[in-house]
Amino acid sequence: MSTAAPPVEAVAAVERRSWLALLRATGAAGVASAVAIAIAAFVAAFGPLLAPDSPYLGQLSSSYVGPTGGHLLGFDGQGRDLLSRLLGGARTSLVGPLTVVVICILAGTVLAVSAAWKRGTYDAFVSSGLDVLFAFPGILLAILAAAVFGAGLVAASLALAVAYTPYVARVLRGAALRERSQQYVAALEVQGASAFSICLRHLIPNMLPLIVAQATILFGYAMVDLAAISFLGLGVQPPNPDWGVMIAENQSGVVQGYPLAALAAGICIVIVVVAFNILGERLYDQAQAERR
Amino acid sequence: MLVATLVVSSFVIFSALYLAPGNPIAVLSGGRTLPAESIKVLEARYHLNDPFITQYWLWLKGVAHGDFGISIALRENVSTLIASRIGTTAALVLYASLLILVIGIGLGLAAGLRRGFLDTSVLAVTAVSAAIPSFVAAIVLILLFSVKLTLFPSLGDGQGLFGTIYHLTLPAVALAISSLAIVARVTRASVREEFGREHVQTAVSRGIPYRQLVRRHVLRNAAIPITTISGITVASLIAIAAVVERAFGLNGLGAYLVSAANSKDFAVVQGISLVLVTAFVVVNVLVDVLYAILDPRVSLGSRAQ
Amino acid sequence: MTEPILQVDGLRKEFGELIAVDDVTVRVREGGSLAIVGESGSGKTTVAKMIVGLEVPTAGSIRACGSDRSTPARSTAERRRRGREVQIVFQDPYTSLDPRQTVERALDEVLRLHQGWDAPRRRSRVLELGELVGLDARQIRALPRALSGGQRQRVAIARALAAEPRVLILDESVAALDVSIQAQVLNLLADIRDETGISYVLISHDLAVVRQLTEETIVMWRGRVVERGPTAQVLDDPQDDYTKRLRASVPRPGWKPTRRALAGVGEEMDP
Amino acid sequence: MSEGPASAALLEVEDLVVDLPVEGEMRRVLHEVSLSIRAGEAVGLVGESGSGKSMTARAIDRLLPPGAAVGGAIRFDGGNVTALSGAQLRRFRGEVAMIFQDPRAHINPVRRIGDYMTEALRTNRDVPNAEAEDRAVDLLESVGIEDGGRRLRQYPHELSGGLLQRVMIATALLTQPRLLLADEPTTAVDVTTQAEVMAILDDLRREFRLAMLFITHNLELAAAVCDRTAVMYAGQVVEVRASSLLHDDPLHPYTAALAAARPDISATKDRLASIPGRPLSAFEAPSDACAFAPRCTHVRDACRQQRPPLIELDRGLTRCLRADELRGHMGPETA
Repeated sequence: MSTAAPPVEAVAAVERRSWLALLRATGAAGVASAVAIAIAAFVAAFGPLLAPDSPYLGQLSSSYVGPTGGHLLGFDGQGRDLLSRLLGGARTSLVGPLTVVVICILAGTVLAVSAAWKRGTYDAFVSSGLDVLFAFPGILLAILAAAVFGAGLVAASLALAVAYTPYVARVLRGAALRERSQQYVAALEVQGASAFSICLRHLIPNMLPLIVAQATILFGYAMVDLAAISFLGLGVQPPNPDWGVMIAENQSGVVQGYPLAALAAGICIVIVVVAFNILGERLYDQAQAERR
Repeated sequence: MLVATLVVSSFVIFSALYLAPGNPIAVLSGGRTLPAESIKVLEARYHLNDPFITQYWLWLKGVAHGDFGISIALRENVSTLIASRIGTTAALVLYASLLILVIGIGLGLAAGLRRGFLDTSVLAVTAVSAAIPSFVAAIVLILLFSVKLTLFPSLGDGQGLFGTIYHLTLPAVALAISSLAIVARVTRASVREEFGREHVQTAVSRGIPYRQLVRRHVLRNAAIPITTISGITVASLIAIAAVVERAFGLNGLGAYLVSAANSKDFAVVQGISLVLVTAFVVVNVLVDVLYAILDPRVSLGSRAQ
Repeated sequence: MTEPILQVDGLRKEFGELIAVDDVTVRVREGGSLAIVGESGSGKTTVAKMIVGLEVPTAGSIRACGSDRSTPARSTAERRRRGREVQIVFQDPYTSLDPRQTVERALDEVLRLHQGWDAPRRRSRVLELGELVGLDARQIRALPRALSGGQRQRVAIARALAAEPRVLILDESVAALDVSIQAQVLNLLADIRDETGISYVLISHDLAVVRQLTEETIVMWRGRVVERGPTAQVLDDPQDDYTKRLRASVPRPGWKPTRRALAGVGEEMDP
Repeated sequence: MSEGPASAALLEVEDLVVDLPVEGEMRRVLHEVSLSIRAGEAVGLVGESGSGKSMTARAIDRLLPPGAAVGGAIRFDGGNVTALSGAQLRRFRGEVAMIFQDPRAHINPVRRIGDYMTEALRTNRDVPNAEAEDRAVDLLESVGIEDGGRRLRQYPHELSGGLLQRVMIATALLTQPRLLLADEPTTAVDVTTQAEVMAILDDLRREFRLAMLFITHNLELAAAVCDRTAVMYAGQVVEVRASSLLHDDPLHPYTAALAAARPDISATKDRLASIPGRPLSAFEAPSDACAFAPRCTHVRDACRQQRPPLIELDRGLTRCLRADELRGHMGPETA
C-alpha cells in the first residue's frame, strides 16, 4: 500500500491544444476572420495570375468608366482595369506589413526574453532604451526614413518595424517575466539546464499564444500605417499597384462623383484589417484564458 | 526621462543627416546643384567643418533659440514656415482629441455599464470603425458630406474660429474615428474588468448602493487604464494628422513635412520632426503625471506597466 | 567522523540594505533530515535558494557531497554535476511544471541532461520513477493540467529524483496541499528516504509536518538562527523566546489564542 | 450545547442547493447544506478545497455570481434572505459583515484606509465623517493598531498583509453587525500572526456579542476557537459537532480520517493514516450514494445505494448511515 497510486484518482484525457482547436475556440467571428485572411493571403500570392487584365496598362479614354461586361469593377482614373489592380495590389499591401511584423516580433521577443531572464541592470538598460524609442510615432519615423533614404516600401517597413519594437517588447517582457517566475523554470535551472535551452524550449513556447496574438493585432496596425505612407506618396511608388497608392490616385474621382475606384481599395484594406483585429483580439483572449 | 528622451530623439533627427547616402551638402541641398557661395553658407550654418558632436551641439543651441535653419526649397526661415502652419495642426489634433475623449469614453462607459442591445451594437460598430484608416474615412466623409450632401467643404483651412471649426470638422472626424473606436472598446473592457474585482465585491457585501458602487469603485478605478489608452491614442494623432491634412488639403505641419520629405528639403524635415516628437513626448509626460495622480501606487517617473 | 553531506558555514545574504540571511550554519549528515523553521521574512527560503544556486551568497561557504558551491558554476558540466548533488521541490504545485510538457517528457528531459542513456533505457527509467512516486502509466503520459495538486507534486518529486541527488530540499513542498493529500505525500517522502537513503532539508512553517519528517531542526528568525537541536527536543522543550511563541501559536484542542504585547518579538510593524 | 429550537437561531440555512453556470452547463456546488447559528455563537465551517465552504458564505450574503440557481432556505432573524432586494438587502448586509482571506485584493487600492473603513457608516447610517473616523480610530485601537489617525490617511499598499487583515476586521465591526462571516481570514498570514488575529476576533466577538461563521481548512483551528464545528465534504455538511467533542468523538468517518491524516506536533507518527484518493467537488461526487463512499474505509454496500440523510446523534448531526455502530471505532486511535 506504501507508494501505490490512490485508487480513485482519475486522469482526464486532456490533450495539448492544437492550433486548429485554438482557432475553433476563437468562435465564429474568429474563424470567419481567419478565412478572410487566408483568402487575402492567397490573392497576395497568386493575385497577378488571377488578374483578368494588366494592372499597369490602360487607356485614358476609359478613365473612371463604370463596370462593363469584361471589367467587373470598371476602370480607375488612368483607365486601368480596377479588379486587376486590386488583385495585383494585394501583394505589396500584405508583404509590407508581414515584413514589419516578422522583424518587430523577432526583435521584441529577443529583447523581452533576454531582459526578463537577466533582470537587473541589463533589464533596466533595455527598458529605458525602449522608452526612448517609444518617443517616435511609427508614421513620423517612416517619413523621416523616406526623407533620408528616399521613398519606398523597404525604408517605410524598416522604420515601422523599429517604431513598433518597443511596444512589442514591452508587452512580451511582462509575459516573459511572469513565465520566468514560474517554479518549473527555477527547477530546470537547479537541474543544470542552460539559460538558452530553457528560454528556447520552455519560455518562448509558453509565450507563443501571446506572441501570435500580438503579431496578428500588429499586422492590422502595420497595414494601416503602410497604406497611409503609400497614400502620402512615400511608400510604394506608382505605377505599382498598392491599395494605399490606389486611394491617393483615385481621390480625384471622389470629388468628381466617381468614388468606386478609391472606395474599392479602401474596402479591401478595411476588410483585411478588421479580420486581423478580430482574430488578434480573440487569440489574445484565448492566450489570457489559458494563463488561468 | 523627458529631457533624456528629447536629447536622444533630437540626436537621432540630427544624425539622420549623416545616415543618408551622400555627403551632408548633398543631403541638405536635396541633390540640387548649388552655387559655391550657397555651399559656403550651408557649411557655415551647419558648421560642417567642425567635429560631429560640435555640429550637433551648435544645431541644438540654435533650435533652442527657435532657429531651425533655412528651407532650401522656399528659401525662408524654417521657424517662420512652422509657425504659420502649427495652428492648423494643433486645432485639428485638439478637435479630434475632444471627439475621442467625449464620444469614445462616453460610448465605452455606456456599453460597459449596460449589457444588452447598446453594448452589442457598440461592440460591433467599433470593431469595424477601429479598422478604418483615416484616409479611407476621409474619402467616405468627403463623398457623403461634401459631394452628396454638400454640408461641409472638402478642402481648405477656413477663416476665423467658426470657419476653422467648420472646415476642420470632417478632417477631425476622419482623424478620430479609429482611435475613438479603440478608446471605446478599452473603456468598456476596463469597466467590465473593474466590476469583477474582489474589492467591488467587498463593497457589495457592505451594502453600498449600486450608483455609489459604480462611481466610487468601478469608474474611479477604471479611470486608470482609460487614461493610459486615451494618452496613447491622442499622442498618436500628432503623427497621423499628416495623412488627414493631405487628404483634405489642409495647410498643416504634417502635410508640409510630407512635401518636404518628397522634395528632400532637409532642414524642414528636421525642424518639423523635432516639433512633432516634442509634442508627442510632452503628451506622454502629461499622461504619466495624470497617471500618478490617479493611482496612489504609482509614483511619478515609474511608468505603469 | 565522516564529512557531512551538506555543510553550510557563516552564510550571509544582503539585498541592498536588507540583511536577509545572517551567519547561518547548517550540517546535514548522509541520510539525515533537517528542518529549517521560520515565518515569512525569516530568510529560510533564501537559504534554500543559495544552497541550490538560485541566489549567490554575499558571504559564507556551501559544500555539498564534498565539493564547494559557494560561487556560481563556471561550466555546463559543473552546473549539471551540482544538479546531481542537490535537488529541490517547490511549494506551488501549479507552477512547478511546464504546462506544455507531459510528465513523461519532463522526466525525460532531466534524464537526458544527466545520463548518457539511449531512449529505451530512459523510457524504462521514467516508468520506474513514476512507480516510485505512485503515478501510473496513464498519468505519466498526461499533461499537468489533467493532474490534481497532489499528483503534480508527485511529478515534481520524481523530476527532482531523476537526477539521483544525494540531498533533496523540500521548500514548503506540502504546504499548499489539502490535508488528506498532504498525508499521502509525507508518507511517500518517508518511503523514498527508506528506499534511497537520500537526505532531506525541509523548509517549513508547519511544526507538525516538521515533527513528522525530520530529526534535526533549526529555527530562524529575521535572518538568524535562534535555536537548533533534535526536532523532538526543540518542539517539546523550546528554549528561545521566539520558538516558544511559535510553538504556542499552533492551534490544538483546548488552545486559547492570546494577545501579546503588539510590539513584541516577531511582530511585523511597518512604517 | 444542544440544538436549540429553530426560533432561537440567528441564522438558519436549510437544504441550500446552489448550481453555477460553468462553460455553458449548470454545475452543482452546494448539495443540501443545512446549518444554524445562534446569536453570539461561533460556528466553524471546515473542509478541503472544493468542499463548498466559501460558496456557503457567499450564498448566505447573497454574493453568488450572476446566473447562479439557488434552492432551499436561508433565514436571518426569522426573515427570508433569498427574497430580499434593494434597500432591504443592503440593510441585511449591514447586519452581516464579511472578512475575506486576501485583504489586499478585497480593499480598493486607490482609496485611503479611512475612506474604506468609514464608507458604509457614512453612506448607510448617515454618520458624519468626523464621527465615523473617530469610531474607526477606536476600533483600530482594539485590534491593536495604536496610531489609527495616521493609518486612516494611508493607502492599502502602504500596509503589510497582517495589518490590512486587522483593518478589515475592524471595518467589519464598525457597522455593529450581528453576524460575522469570516472566510479563511488567517490562511495567508504567519502562524504567530494567526494566533494574534484569532485572539482579536475572539475578544471582539464576545465583547460585541457577535455570532460568527468561521471558515477554514484547518480542523484544529476551528475546533479551538468555535463553539460548534461543521465539516463539509463535496458540497454538503457531513457532520456538525460540539468542538470539544470533535477530535475524540467524531460522528462521521471523514472527520475522523481528516484528524488522523494530520501529523501530530507532539509525537512523530510512524505512518500517517492518509485518506486514499483526492477530495471531490460536489459535481464529481455520486449524487445517489454517500459522497465520501469512494474514499471511506468503513464503506458498506448500503452506503453506495442511497445518499445518507443528516441525522441527529448525541446532540450532533451526521450524514453517515453507520454513525451509530462506528462511534468510538473511527477515532484517530483506531485508524
